[in-house]
Amino acid sequence: MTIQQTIKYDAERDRNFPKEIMARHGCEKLYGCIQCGTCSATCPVSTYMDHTPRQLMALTRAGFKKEVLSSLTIWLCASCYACTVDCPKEIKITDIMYALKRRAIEEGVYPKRFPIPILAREFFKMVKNRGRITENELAVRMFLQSNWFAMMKTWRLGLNLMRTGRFSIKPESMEKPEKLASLFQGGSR
Amino acid sequence: MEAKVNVQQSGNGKFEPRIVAFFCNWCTYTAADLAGVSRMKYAPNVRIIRLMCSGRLDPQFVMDAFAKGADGVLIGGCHPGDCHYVEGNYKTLRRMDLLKRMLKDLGIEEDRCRLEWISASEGDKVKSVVNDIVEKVRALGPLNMPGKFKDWDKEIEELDGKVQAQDEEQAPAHVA
Amino acid sequence: MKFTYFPGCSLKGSGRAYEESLLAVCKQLGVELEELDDWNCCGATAYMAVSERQAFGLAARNLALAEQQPHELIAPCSACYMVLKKTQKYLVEYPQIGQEVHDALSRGGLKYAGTAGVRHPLDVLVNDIGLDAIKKQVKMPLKGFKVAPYYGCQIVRPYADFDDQHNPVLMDKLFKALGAEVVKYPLKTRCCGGSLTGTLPEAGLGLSFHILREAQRRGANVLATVCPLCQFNLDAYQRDMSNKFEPVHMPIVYFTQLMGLAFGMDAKTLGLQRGIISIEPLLKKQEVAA
Amino acid sequence: MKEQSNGDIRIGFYICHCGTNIAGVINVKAVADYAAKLPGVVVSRDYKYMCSDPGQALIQQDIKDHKLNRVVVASCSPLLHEHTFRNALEGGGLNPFCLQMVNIREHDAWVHEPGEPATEKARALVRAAIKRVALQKPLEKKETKINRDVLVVGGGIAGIHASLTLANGGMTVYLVEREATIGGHMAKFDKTFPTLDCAACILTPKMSAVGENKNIKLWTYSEIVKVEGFVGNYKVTVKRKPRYIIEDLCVGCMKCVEACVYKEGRTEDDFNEGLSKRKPVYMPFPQATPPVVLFDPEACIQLKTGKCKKTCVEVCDRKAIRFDQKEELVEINVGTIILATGFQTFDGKRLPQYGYGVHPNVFSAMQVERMVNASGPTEGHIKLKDGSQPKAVGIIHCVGSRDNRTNRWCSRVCCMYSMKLAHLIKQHTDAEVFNFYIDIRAPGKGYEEFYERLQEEGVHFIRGRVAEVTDWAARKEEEGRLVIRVEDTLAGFVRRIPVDMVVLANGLEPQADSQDVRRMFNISCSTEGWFLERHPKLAPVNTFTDGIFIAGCCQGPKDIPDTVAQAGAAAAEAYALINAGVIELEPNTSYVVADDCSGCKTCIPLCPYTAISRDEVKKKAIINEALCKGCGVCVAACPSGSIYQNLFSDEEIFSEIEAVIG
Repeated sequence: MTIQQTIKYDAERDRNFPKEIMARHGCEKLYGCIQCGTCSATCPVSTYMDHTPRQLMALTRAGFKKEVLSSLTIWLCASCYACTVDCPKEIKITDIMYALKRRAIEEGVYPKRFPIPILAREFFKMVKNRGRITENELAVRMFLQSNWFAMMKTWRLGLNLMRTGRFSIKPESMEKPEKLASLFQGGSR
Repeated sequence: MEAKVNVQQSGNGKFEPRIVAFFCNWCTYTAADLAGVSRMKYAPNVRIIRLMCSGRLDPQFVMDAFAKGADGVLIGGCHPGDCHYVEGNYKTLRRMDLLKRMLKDLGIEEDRCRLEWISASEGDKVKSVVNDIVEKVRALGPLNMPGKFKDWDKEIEELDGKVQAQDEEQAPAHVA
Repeated sequence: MKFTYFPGCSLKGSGRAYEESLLAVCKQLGVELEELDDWNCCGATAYMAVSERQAFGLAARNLALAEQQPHELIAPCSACYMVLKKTQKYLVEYPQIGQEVHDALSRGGLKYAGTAGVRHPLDVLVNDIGLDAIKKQVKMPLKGFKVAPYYGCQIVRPYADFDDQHNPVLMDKLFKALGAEVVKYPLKTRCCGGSLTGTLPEAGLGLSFHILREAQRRGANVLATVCPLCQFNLDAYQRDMSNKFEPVHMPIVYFTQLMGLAFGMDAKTLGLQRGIISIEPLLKKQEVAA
Repeated sequence: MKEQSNGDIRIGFYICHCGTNIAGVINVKAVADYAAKLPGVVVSRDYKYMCSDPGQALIQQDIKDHKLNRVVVASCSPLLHEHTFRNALEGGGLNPFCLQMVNIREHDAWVHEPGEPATEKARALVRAAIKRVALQKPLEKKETKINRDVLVVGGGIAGIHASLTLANGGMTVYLVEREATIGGHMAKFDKTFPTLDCAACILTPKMSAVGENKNIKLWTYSEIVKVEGFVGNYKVTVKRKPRYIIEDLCVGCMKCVEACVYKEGRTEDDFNEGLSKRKPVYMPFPQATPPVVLFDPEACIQLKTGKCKKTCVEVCDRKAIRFDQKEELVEINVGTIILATGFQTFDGKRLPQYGYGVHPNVFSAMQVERMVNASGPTEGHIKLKDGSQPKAVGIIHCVGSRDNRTNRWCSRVCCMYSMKLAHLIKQHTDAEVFNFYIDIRAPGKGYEEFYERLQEEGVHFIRGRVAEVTDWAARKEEEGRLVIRVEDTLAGFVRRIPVDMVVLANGLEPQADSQDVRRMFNISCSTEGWFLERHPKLAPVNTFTDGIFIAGCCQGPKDIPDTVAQAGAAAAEAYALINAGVIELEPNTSYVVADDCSGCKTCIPLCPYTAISRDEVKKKAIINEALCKGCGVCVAACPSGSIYQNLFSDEEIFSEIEAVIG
């Protein structure tokens, strides 16, 4: 087996990163974190994360931007808000996760072929074009770009949905999606 | 040294309101001390005058402050029920209504004179209240009563002048 | 009583049984629902990950449309409900984003004041209509129904204000009123996995599985939800869960479907045939009892 | 007025650097130069520390050399050092009230950024003080006699210690306790950290000492309902609730309790934190002081219906039982008051995720204290609700502490008492014990050593705030047990730990009625409800009201050693006042200039101390300066302007107003 050294040098730190994140809505209290781990323990998916939410707070606060933005953690957050309602320092961790997701997309550092950011992007596109979501179509698009093999395995699910009439044949849409145009002006943030 | 009537300006030429504060010794003055001990930063425009109780506040003090050139007046006392002297602050409250009406008649905006209950533990409230009144008064601009008085005096002198003139016209008729 | 109805995408898709049963039950209780004209996707959780301002904008547009109606807005999908509430809150708390959204909307000829009341049907039916009025409608008490009340995440936290965040009870009360037995259920508010079940089955399935197995262990024979995504995750993947972990088998219904059943409506009107795990066996029990 | 006009006003001005506290923000030299040019100023100096001896000597020297008759000191708040400088003036042979202080530290340097605006403000304040001081007149010192009797409110360890200290010094002490016995929370403990000596062994001797001390009038089951007067002469009304027993007759033989028609207790016993039941007639606990029983009107049949066999009366050979006893109001006069009203513990139900009140085997720390106590409900055995012994116990720290959603503060004792309980539980049951903590706070003599000892005993310390206590099992070994879900933050992953018993280390809170109490005694209170000390460092047991002192947890969470230390300090402060016999009062009282008084009587109803009366012969108002507290309400109200207030006369204030703006 090979051994590898882990040590962080101060040069790897982005001093502005924490300030940048705290400037986003809902992220103000990041510096108040006391590292108690309530967020990690209330989080239903923390057990699947590469860094627990608490660790992510510490990394963000310390300015280890690369580690944070390339972490799976931010994409695993299911937005159930359990951490946010229980944090003893009233840190809105869910909002911080959103801010980090957006930052990761801006920087284009999110894991490639990883379904969740793809879902987010496809969702984004579909809403822009039709103003509404057609779930099954969304799923198909996501699978095609992430792991088409996985989709093969969901054929049964597809059948079930059709059998129970829950599979939308015609795409769901607003009559005039262009009405949303004004919302999409001025770039995304 | 005579009271300057010119409007106080800060370095950047921005109007800097002058605000006189009357704080009761037991609650609000102590709260202001606490704000200091806690190193809270607030606008330097307020000059605090200590009274033992807000009940000591004679409405004349407020009028005088405006007359001498204050742009705003802040009065601080203990919360109702907490007065160190049992009920001095209720007396203040009652006088305040009267005072407010007088100021209105004089054309002095309501925001220029303010009564606040601030307890000894509320240093942060001192900070927010001071900053708030400073901003409100800044927005209203200079009051400059001394200036106004000067103008009024001038009018009156002119008036007197006219009256005298008339008297003199009529005077000769009676001679001889 | 009348409300403006915001279905959201799911209730037009995989969750249409929710819409069917909600409309039927409300009709029965004299609650009029008028679908919000020209509504758009609320933005859900995915959109916020791409653009905050646009996400708030999408939600705000629906609120702006709703304001033109004299009634409160009713949003059955947990995600829609939470997003709409959050939007109202944030546009006030953060004037800057509020202004941006306001401008974006007015460019599209809409005005947003933030005055529209946003309600969840569970709140409306239990608190406004009231359990007594509901009891009056019960023709076929849910004998033999052992219900696990599953609230999920986003209708109790963080912006909902009609029930306890850690131990909500409205559904418990409701089902007792419908003559069902309610099992003591500690996973009431635990996340079902949300979109993870589709995107990362290895993570999502586990979450849904525990929710089902615990309900099973506690003797429940049906699990009731308030959210189309919860319903979908818990209903559609039971086969995969059984293969991956232990066998689980339980019909997953919307609370409105249970109300409908108790009101004596027939399964089809309530969209019960849309459940991938069939509820038939349980319905038989009820008929026997009645 | 006259005094102002003549030129013999000679003012000395002194501005203090206070190290860099003031000089770092305000240009003190500039202010000193400015002051030197102001009318009446003959010397103007700046100095590093005016309050130091050399600083004071400087003033005294100038008084001699320059024949100063007025002094202005620009430094910190008068509430802090006015006394110091008044003494300095007196030492220099000047009347102490010819001093005016300018608060340029708390009200200027500490609240503004360095620079011209701060300095400009200092100039304005100094200008005002110098203009005003010229008008100040020499005044007589005012004194009042101190009544030697002391009231101590609260019979916990703080109240007990303060009372004994004073009583042993020969003072008469009224110790008033709301409960039926003294002892407070400490009486419920088994052992005390970190020494593990038994609480009863160190407390009960003090309790009985109180009971026996001739100088202590012990009134339990009593509450203060009214406080009037002021330092040296407080008039206090005490409500004595009926216990339906003549205290002096009862010897605590407990025969009545045995004879009660209730064979079994039916009321939750709050002394045992609800872990046992008591009868309608009961003694809170065996060593209760006074050792007297009482009846619970809610439970006693005779008191509820008047239809009881009264078996208790039959057996009482002391004839001490009185069902017709009524509550009575007693008035006492004291010179000083010590408040030791203690705290309440956080209610675990407020954090539903921990399942207190839902899962039977989730206990509060106080309940476990009672359990491990040999005289407690389980005779010192740690038992689960089903009577069995736990094999694993989880102790959750910081319940209702360090949490912005409940209480922000650290309760200071929970870490230590949790470790104490961990030790005792291990000792009694040999169970595996887990401590879940955010940070271990052991900042006391022998505390860190105790922590070390616990670690050596094999108690687990897991750094993480518990998210939930639940009874759903993810795995076989969890079934039928309580599961604690927590992130082991040091190991870096989430853990599920099955235990049989959970202990909530509930934090400390102000008493629910602390706001009413502090109103009654006219003292201040932090927003959370802790009584406010006069100065956090220099006057920790004084309040802003002279003659009223605070001790123990009513001022903030603290452990027994700190509480006892504070109680001693409060006693010493009271003793100092009493021993002086008199206290100097501010001479800022008001007086009427009879010639100008129209006798309109406006002022009379305004005075809260009824110090103003009317001389019916001369038809003039007169102020009794002994009663006047110097609020100045009458001065402001007098239509003829015939009432003046020492140190706060109208012209003094007007001059201040003019100069502060000009």
